[in-house]
Amino acid sequence: MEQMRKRETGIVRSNRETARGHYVIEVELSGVFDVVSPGQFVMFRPGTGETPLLSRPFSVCSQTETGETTKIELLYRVVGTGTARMASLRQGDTVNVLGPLGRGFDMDKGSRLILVAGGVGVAPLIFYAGRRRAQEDGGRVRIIAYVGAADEDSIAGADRLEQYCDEVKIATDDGSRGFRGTVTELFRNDVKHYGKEASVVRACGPRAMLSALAEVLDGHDIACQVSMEERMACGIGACLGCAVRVRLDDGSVGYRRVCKEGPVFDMEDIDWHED
Amino acid sequence: MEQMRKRETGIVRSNRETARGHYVIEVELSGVFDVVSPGQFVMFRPGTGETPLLSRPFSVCSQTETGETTKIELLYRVVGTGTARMASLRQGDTVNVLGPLGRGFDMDKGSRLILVAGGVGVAPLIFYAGRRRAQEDGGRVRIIAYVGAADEDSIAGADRLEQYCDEVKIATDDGSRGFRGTVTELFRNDVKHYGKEASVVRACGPRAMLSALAEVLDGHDIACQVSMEERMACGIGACLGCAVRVRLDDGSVGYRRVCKEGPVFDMEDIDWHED
Amino acid sequence: MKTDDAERPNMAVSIGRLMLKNPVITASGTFGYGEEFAPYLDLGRLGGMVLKGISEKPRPGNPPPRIAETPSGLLNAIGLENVGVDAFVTEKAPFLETLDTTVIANIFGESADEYARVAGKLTDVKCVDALEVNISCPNVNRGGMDFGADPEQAAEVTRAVKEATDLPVIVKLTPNVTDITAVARRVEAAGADALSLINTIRGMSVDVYTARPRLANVTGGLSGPAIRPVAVLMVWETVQAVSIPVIGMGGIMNARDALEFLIAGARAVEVGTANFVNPAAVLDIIDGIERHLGDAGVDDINDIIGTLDCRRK
Amino acid sequence: MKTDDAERPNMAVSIGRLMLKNPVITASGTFGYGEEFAPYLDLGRLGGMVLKGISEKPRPGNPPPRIAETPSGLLNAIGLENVGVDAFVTEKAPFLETLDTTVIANIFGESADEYARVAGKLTDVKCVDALEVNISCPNVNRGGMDFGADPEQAAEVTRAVKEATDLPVIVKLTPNVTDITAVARRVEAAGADALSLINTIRGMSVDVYTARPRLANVTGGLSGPAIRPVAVLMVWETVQAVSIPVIGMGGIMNARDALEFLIAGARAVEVGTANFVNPAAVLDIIDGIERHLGDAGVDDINDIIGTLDCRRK
Ligand SMILES: Cc1cc2nc3c(=O)[nH]c(=O)nc-3n(C[C@H](O)[C@H](O)[C@H](O)COP(=O)(O)OP(=O)(O)OC[C@H]3O[C@@H](n4cnc5c(N)ncnc54)[C@H](O)[C@@H]3O)c2cc1C
Ligand SMILES: Cc1cc2nc3c(=O)[nH]c(=O)nc-3n(C[C@H](O)[C@H](O)[C@H](O)COP(=O)(O)OP(=O)(O)OC[C@H]3O[C@@H](n4cnc5c(N)ncnc54)[C@H](O)[C@@H]3O)c2cc1C
Ligand SMILES: Cc1cc2nc3c(=O)[nH]c(=O)nc-3n(C[C@H](O)[C@H](O)[C@H](O)COP(=O)(O)O)c2cc1C
Ligand SMILES: Cc1cc2nc3c(=O)[nH]c(=O)nc-3n(C[C@H](O)[C@H](O)[C@H](O)COP(=O)(O)O)c2cc1C
Ligand code: FES
Ligand code: FES
Repeated sequence: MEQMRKRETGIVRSNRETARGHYVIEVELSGVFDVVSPGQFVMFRPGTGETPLLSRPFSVCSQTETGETTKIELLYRVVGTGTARMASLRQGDTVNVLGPLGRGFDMDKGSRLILVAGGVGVAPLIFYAGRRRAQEDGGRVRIIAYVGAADEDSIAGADRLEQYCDEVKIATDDGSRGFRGTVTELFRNDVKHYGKEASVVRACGPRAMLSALAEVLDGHDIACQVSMEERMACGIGACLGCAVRVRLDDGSVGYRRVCKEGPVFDMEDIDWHED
Repeated sequence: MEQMRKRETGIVRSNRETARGHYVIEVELSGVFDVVSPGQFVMFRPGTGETPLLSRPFSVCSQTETGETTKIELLYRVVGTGTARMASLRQGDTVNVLGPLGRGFDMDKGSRLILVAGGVGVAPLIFYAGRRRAQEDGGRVRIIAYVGAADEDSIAGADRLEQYCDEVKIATDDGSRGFRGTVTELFRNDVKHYGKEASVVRACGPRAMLSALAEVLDGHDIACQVSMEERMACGIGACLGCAVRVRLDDGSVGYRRVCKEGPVFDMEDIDWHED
Repeated sequence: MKTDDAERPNMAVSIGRLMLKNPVITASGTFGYGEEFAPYLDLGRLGGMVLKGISEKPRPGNPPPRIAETPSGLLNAIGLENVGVDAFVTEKAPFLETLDTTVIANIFGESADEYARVAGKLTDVKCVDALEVNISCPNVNRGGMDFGADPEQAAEVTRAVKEATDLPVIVKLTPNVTDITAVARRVEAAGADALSLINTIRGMSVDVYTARPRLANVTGGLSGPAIRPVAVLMVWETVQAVSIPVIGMGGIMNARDALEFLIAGARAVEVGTANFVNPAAVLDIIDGIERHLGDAGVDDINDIIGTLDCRRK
Repeated sequence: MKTDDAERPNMAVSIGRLMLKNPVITASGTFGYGEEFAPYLDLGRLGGMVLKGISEKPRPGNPPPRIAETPSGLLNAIGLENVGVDAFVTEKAPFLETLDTTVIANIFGESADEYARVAGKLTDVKCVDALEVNISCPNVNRGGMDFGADPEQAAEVTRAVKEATDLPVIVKLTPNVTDITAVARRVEAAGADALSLINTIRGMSVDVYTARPRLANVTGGLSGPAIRPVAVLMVWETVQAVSIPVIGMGGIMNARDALEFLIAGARAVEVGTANFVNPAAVLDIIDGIERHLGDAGVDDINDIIGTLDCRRK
């Protein structure tokens, strides 16, 4: 019989607060762990205790192979019970990880790559930017990242993006760093320049941000893929809990599973109008 | 208004396994904590997380005043969810402690004190023996302890008893140390010697052991107080969850609250016949 | 938190003609007769206090074990142990009279007549401000089926109690029914001044190592956070079905949980199992609700009640 | 654990004429049509697999959010999304035919006729070994009240399905009733071969910061460990009320939990929410039960079933 996949037991190697309320956890997995493509996620659960009941989905932010083991990093923000519990994990603690799951971003082949991140949406984009740089074949890709956050103190991961990007532009709601306003408003000012050259966009963030981005890109001939969020129970396509409304070929609307057909979708496939 | 009592926040100072499955946890309490009388208990709960829902009762095993703070020790055995969670607590963790609660042992004034402990029942008896020694006025009390355990590896706290006792006699179910059999059988062999001199017994352990002890003491004129266990929700007399059947003055049976009228009862008040 | 009293939001609510200084009440059977909690909190701060259920004659209760913990829940089979109405009047009432708190006596019986007699006796007790009628009690005249499980019998008890007292009557509904709104409507029609819900949900638990039930009584009532979603739904449905005030409860552990019920339309909440976890839990809940109002810029608790917005975005 | 096969306890059970290699079945709606789990476990090890509910026509399901976590529980309002019976037969059945597992199709409808038509169509599908009839579905002809909430309508659906198929028919009961044994008895009398219970308990949850329901559908069904005590009780009561086999479920996360139901008299168990927490949960449960039998010196699972000892000590 072929190799079964299973939920892996991982050991926490580090877990530190990198911006207000934002943490990076590094987990070492002992079993066979597939190569993650940026945009894919894992279902994560502390290895002991009964709270929370369900695992939580997190985009993989980096993967490092070290001989027999794999190390992955997750960048997360504390918003509720599960992430609070996650923040209390310490080095050496046992965790459960199921993955990699879902459909990641298609790797682009353009000469200009634009990343648009809202909050912790930066996690899969860090991974993407790194992988994209590593895969450069001949012509150098120009990577420009737009990062949005509430304020200066809650900007997470922008420093990591800078390693791979030619430019990282920041927007904060209160203007405490960079542009004052949303990341999509900041991007709107630049978008008109981008149509001329082969540009693609990869975006991740709250639905409202992605929806605004869809509107900004409307009428521009720029291919965009977005990573969507929805509450998940299973992460493997079985519970139908993670439905997102999409536009079907015949113009009607239907549901797709974020965990299976996504989390990455082509922007034009999503039904942005209501939820 | 008079000083309100409250559930105190404590900090774990240490938590170590002292015998197989048996731990001693040392908790430092910052608020005002009353002097505990041996046999009294606390309601204990890890300070974070939602499992278990209810606090768990534990007899206080020692109390040390250190200026502004109080340190208490609990000796416990892992038997289920709550105690498993407790065993995972580490130095510096926050816990909640309500107490001291209930009625402790009356301090005896005899010249011979007999302690009978089954398993973790040793906890309040360690405290009692130490307090009794400290309160010696003139004549020295002779303290003899009987300690029962499943096997050699699960004898907890006997070493601490030895600090205060003239003699510590051990019984193990499998005979791997001391007498082979139950602690009450071991005690039965000696009981005939004890009637002559003013002797009192203080006992704590599983109900079956205390019930056997009642039978052993039957017909002997030896005063005995026992600390009873029952599942508790509130620990302060409100839920009526911890009922134990007692013999009433008129010969009928009724219920008393282990947390309020107990946990220590005069042996003859308990209805041992059924449950 | 606001420090200036003048700026503090109004927390007072009314349950018909019963005025509460805030919407947080301790639930029956989880707060004794108040005395046990006096060392832990200023009872005068409570919105109200529902006493342990009182019957005509004293009742000894069930054999132990009476409680078992289940995931996020507490199973209990106390067996309605209580001192009986006469001993309550002589032994417990005097302490309650010294308090500046709304006191609600919880009553039960095995026949509509017994309910009426207990209600009658309590009507003249000075400290009692209202009655809560626990209809989750087997009707001995009807083969042991709970009064509360049948709209007709629930209405009968309500009428009997209303005739026996002029105190405000709150009828406490059981969740162990197909349609709680059917019972609620009949009880309203029978004259109840208010409803409270939910009582515990029937459950049991097995010790697999001994193959015995974990409660000596085999079955018990489930309370605690596990039942909260069920309770919130029943409260929300009941609020829409009746026009008398509804008091919500079931698994409230903190202010956030209490607000779920208030937003769903409960005019007040009762807090049960949480009192066991922390004897001062209700104070944290009162303070937390007040803080929430402040954060939300709302200056009257009544402006939060029933604001649930079910429109699709 | 025993290593020698000859010494391993018998794990096979029978649900009427349906033989299962062990008593652990995956529950409807929590295991898809099996495919999703194939990468995570050898489906051949399952006692059985109940498929996601199938209706006559495809159904799109509810808008998101469809799920919310509550204390030890999961609230869901998937809305019975499914591909419809025809697409099931052409798209899903071929994969299932390759498996050596007992496959139970779960069906529902909005009228007794729809149930019968779906049952009829599935009867000829080779991979389907039995039908589980989900009666927790609103009857459009009766003002949207669930079939399962009324003994009479539950019996009507049972009769309709029995007439349409010669497969074993398991009727799945809803816990949202005053007396589940009344429904159980009528369904038995209507010809059901077995019963399974419980389906989810109705509930809701409120986001207090937005004053909106946490599910777009407002209400949902509660599953997971929170409901286990309620489920164990209903199973125990039902086992005593009927003579057909009962399959128990509700909050089973591990072998210990499964044993609660078996000891209470369930001939098999279904495992739902646990599959989401760990896709291989059922294997741990099967192994754990086998280990328990070994530890207890019992060599046949059937010797554990119904051994609950309720005598007072
Ligand atoms: C594919 C995917 C990738 C994700 N990647 C990341 C990541 O890299 N870093 C990160 O911090 N977060 C990420 N998330 C979101 C993360 O899963 C949620 O923040 C987490 O589940 C919240 O758990 P909690 O128990 O702390 O919050 P809860 O107590 O469950 O909820 C708190 C609040 O968060 C909302 N919420 C809960 N779950 C989700 C969800 N899945 N999507 C949207 N809102 C939710 C709730 O509605 C509620 O308002 C991702 C989600 C998905 C679906
Ligand atoms: C006054 C008092 C003092 C106690 N002192 C100590 C002590 O010093 N050290 C110590 O280790 N234990 C002590 N106990 C027992 C201790 O409270 C239980 O072991 C603990 O509550 C078990 O919690 P759990 O969640 O681990 O087990 P659970 O998962 O709740 O239960 C596991 C098993 O333990 C049994 N059990 C649970 N609670 C009790 C209880 N209160 N009494 C008897 N059996 C119970 C259950 O029936 C079950 O069989 C004391 C109990 C009381 C009432
Ligand atoms: C130990 C215990 C005893 C109870 N006794 C009574 C009672 O005497 N009368 C009554 O109406 N409800 C009684 N209840 C039910 C509670 O008042 C309340 O309805 C239920 O516990 C749900 O609320 P909670 O989840 O906050 O505990 C009791 C509950 C518990 C846990
Ligand atoms: C997401 C989800 C979907 C479900 N879908 C169905 C269904 O289609 N048909 C059905 O009969 N039961 C369905 N159920 C109910 C389960 O089969 C089971 O009865 C219930 O979840 C209780 O078991 P558990 O606590 O082990 O999950 C569903 C449950 C969940 C959680
Ligand atoms: S999370 Fe279960 S189907 Fe997507
Ligand atoms: S534990 Fe609540 S009365 Fe004793």
